Amino acid sequence: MKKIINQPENYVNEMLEGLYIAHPDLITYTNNDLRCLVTANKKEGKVGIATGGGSGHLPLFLGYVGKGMLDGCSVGDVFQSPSAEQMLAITKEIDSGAGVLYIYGNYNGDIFNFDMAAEMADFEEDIRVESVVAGEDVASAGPAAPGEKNTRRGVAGIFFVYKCAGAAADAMLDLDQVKAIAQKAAENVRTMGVALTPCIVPRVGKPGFELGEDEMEIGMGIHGETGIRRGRIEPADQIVEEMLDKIIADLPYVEGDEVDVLVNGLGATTLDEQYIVTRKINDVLSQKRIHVHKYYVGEYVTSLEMAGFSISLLKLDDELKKYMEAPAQTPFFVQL
Amino acid sequence: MKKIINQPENYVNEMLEGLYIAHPDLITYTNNDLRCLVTANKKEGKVGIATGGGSGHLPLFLGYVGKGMLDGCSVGDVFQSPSAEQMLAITKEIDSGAGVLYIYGNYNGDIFNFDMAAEMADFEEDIRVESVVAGEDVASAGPAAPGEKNTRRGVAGIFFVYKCAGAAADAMLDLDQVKAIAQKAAENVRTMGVALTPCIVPRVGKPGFELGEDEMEIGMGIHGETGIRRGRIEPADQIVEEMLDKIIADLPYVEGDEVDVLVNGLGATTLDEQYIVTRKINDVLSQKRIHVHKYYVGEYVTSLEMAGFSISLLKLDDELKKYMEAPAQTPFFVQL
Amino acid sequence: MEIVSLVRFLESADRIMNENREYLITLDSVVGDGDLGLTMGDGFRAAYMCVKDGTHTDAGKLLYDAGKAMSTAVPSTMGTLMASGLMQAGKALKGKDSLESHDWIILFEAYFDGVANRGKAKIGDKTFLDGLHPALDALRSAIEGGKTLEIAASEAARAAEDGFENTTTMIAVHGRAATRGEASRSLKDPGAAVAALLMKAFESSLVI
Amino acid sequence: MEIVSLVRFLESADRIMNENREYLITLDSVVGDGDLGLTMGDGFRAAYMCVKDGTHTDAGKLLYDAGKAMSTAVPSTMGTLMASGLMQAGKALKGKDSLESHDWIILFEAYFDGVANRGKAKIGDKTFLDGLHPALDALRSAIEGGKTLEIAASEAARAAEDGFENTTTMIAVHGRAATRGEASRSLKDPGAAVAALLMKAFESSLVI
Ligand SMILES: Nc1ncnc2c1ncn2[C@@H]1O[C@H](COP(=O)(O)OP(=O)(O)O)[C@@H](O)[C@H]1O
Ligand SMILES: Nc1ncnc2c1ncn2[C@@H]1O[C@H](COP(=O)(O)OP(=O)(O)O)[C@@H](O)[C@H]1O
Ligand SMILES: [Mg+2]
Ligand SMILES: [Mg+2]
Ligand SMILES: [Mg+2]
Ligand SMILES: [Mg+2]
Repeated sequence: MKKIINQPENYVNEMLEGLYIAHPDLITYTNNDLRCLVTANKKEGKVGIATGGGSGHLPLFLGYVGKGMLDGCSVGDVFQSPSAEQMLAITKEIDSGAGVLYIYGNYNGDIFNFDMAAEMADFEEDIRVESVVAGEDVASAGPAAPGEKNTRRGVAGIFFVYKCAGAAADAMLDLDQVKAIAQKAAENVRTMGVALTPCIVPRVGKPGFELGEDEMEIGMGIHGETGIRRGRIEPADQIVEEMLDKIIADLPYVEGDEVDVLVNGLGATTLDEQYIVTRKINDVLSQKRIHVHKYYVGEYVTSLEMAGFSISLLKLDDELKKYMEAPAQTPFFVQL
Repeated sequence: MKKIINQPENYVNEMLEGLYIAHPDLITYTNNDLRCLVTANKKEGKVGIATGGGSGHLPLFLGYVGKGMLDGCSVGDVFQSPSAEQMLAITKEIDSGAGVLYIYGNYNGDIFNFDMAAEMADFEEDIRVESVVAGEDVASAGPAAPGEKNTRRGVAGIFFVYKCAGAAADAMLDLDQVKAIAQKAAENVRTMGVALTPCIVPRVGKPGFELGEDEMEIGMGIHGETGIRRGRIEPADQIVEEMLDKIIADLPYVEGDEVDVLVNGLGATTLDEQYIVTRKINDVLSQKRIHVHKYYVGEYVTSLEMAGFSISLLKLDDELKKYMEAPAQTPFFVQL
Repeated sequence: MEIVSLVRFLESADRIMNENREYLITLDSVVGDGDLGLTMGDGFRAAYMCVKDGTHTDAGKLLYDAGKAMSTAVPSTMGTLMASGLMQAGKALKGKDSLESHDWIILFEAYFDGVANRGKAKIGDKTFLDGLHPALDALRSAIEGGKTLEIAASEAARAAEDGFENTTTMIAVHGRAATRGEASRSLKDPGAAVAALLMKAFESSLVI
Repeated sequence: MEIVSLVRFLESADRIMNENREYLITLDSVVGDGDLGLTMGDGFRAAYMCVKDGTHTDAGKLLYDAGKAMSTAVPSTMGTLMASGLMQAGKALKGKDSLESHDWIILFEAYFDGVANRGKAKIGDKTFLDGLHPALDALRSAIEGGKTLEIAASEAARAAEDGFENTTTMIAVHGRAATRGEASRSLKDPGAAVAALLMKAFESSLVI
């Protein structure tokens, strides 16, 4: 394991200490607990937005706390959920009477804890909490049948949900309205990823799986969950075509649609490669007459030092577009 | 070689195509040559600032072209200088009568070509050009004796030079003044890096050197140039101490100084690790009573998918501080 | 019965889970990520630590607080589910300062509901519930049939063990094991093993 | 002499550099990154292509343009240095529409200065200059001693070859080879090999 770390047990807390040192103007913590991260710029009367999840995905989750996006984030160990109590502490801190919206990924540990926190917030603190769960990885499961639970994993597309909900809250919409916008964003985003190498959880010290010297896995999840297929690594254009085929057919995105596109590096993949991918996405979408409103390219949701990338599409309407365009300032995302 | 690419020969141009697709509001190109990148927001009457160098270091160099920083960047093949003619084309495009400042790293190919471009700009176009060469890697050579040429490599610290010079030009200072500020920034910055893994130039297809499974190289350059020492990988805190010792003693930075700090990931090293490093830097600098004005943490200058990081310190005075704090908006760096 | 019997129950759960750390790790290593021994050991330790000083006077509050302590200590899948069970049991027994035999039925029914509500699993999904459910039936019919609490607990523990063994007839549809589909059938469910240990802890807490 | 002799010189340089691609690659692979055969082959090809149509009437402009073409084609260390040499030679011969023997001295002196100004290397630094410098001396003294241009060129070519061989007495202080310090001494300098090839090209361009 080649990492610049000290004791693996201290990995998350030392990372957090560094984060507070670097961004004192934007973030702080509550409850005397480094893992209860909240905005340093609380806006009174606004709906609070909280997220949370395991570490190892920076800039996700905590990196989107700041102005115009999220208000709080509970931080777990690497790839492990934070606790309901930590979520509750944040909920109390960021509520200013308008209620709190939880936005998080579709993972059991997170769901159980956020549900518990929501119950405690209601039961113990009389804070109204609503939740929106992002689950948009088309490789992780089929679409949910009507009335059935969505079993898809939430991955990089959650960035779009944060952005839209954050801007809506910032515009002082009420909890139901903010939730409706988050829900709309979540329903209109689809993602798929590809992994080239595994990553190593510091306390484990060895890769969770192996990939052959010339192998890739299309559809792999950000904790190494099994994807759609393994095969020899292919040219970038071919990989992008396969991924976009699946993504586009799923919603489906159709001729005349307008989308925002997120090209997301998983950790070790260079920006060069991400732009090579961007170029091909633009080709494919132009051919299908799907209009791109804006590209976001870079590391938005990583899986430690995994090599690979994901593509997310968000179908826009005027409302989502307005919220996507709104300014934001967080440690990892600044938009004028 | 595990990369998301097409033909290695097309690596740089396809990357550039993607870049123009993603950032049409900020950058464009001149001379009908993708590799002659210029700002899409030319500001009349302002001193133009150009940089350039080999590809493979994104966000360096081109990522800092935009508002409040650079005006143009010529782009070479991976780890290869662009040509003097490309630099000249950019010089012509970004000059608006106030002259042009070249800021680039201390590498022979770049020096030769920028010097030639400067001569051609003068000889053929009557454009006044001045140059500032960044060379601040304390591991690459000893300090230059008075009157001697600086033989140190320029690495991540050039970001500070860009930022200060860009803000000075944006404030409509004249060429000599902008050059003086760039020079002052260059003289007050020191950098050192450490590498954990090699990287692969796409057209070469295999690593330029090897590092053992538990080895690191302190002081290695961003093209794999030999560093100060190789050894077993150590805890983050120990690595940071060794690097800071060398950096601090070199300028030297002393008690009471105020600095900006850049913690720069070389490609595959996670943000988590970069923040673990930030925490330790803060410890050491606090002990030495060197005051940190601001931390910049992330990938600012990479070496393809190399694992490792570098630390840069910029000693501030009121003037540099003012320019560091000025707003900027480029594809890879936004500051409000 | 005094509510100290609840403290003894949690003490016994702490001891038994920690005696079975390796056993649970081994089970979870086959189908999951192998952390179950650690999370159950640490989780029930935290639950017991929270109540061991004996200052609780409300049975419901005792269980609720124990659950919260567990959820804070081990926010993993089973950690949160067990915490939800305890907290729900706490809500059901709120206000009581002593326990009848029948209250143990209420306790485990609520525990079951807490886990089921939180995890949305159904009987037959190859989870903890498939260990607890037969135990609950056994407990209920033994007590309603007039047997002593000791005998009822012992029958419940045996039923939980049987339920655990019986998970090899089921396909996992939740958590990591679910990714294996049909191949998960032959494997025993680690969560159901926790149910068996929990009922064993109940049984042994009555034998002083 | 007509200025077409300059076209012939560049044609000959193009041919000889390309004939020696592998030779230069091999030399540069030992001390550098092995690209020298490619850059010199492509660079002198570009220089020649730029002037081969014979439309240039000004010797200086011809050399300057050839240098620019080279610098655009191969912006590597040696590519830019050779371009600088040609461009400096162009400046020195600006306005001439024919060449005396003495103009070849001016040409190579300027070429030397162009490379030296650009690269800031000194004699003895184990570079291209250590191949060109003795050739320049030989050329100058042969022409000033009244020998024919053909003989002078041939003596210059021999001197360049000797200069190249002689680089094994020097320690590299520029470029990639410099990182080897004392260990660089026993190796022949690839840039000096280019000087030898360049003078050989000059020699053979006179023998039609
Ligand atoms: N939705 C659910 N409802 C009830 N029990 C569940 C559910 N999902 C998983 N389990 C139980 O949790 C056990 C695994 O727990 P744990 O090791 O904590 O999971 P992980 O380490 O994968 O987060 C499974 O054996 C199963 O019995
Ligand atoms: N400053 C300099 N002045 C003159 N010649 C130089 C200088 N630096 C390097 N050279 C010559 O360049 C040769 C290497 O050229 P090249 O292969 O193009 O370099 P690289 O591939 O390292 O950029 C050396 O053998 C040396 O003769
Ligand atoms: Mg990375
Ligand atoms: Mg990277
Ligand atoms: Mg487990
Ligand atoms: Mg070379």
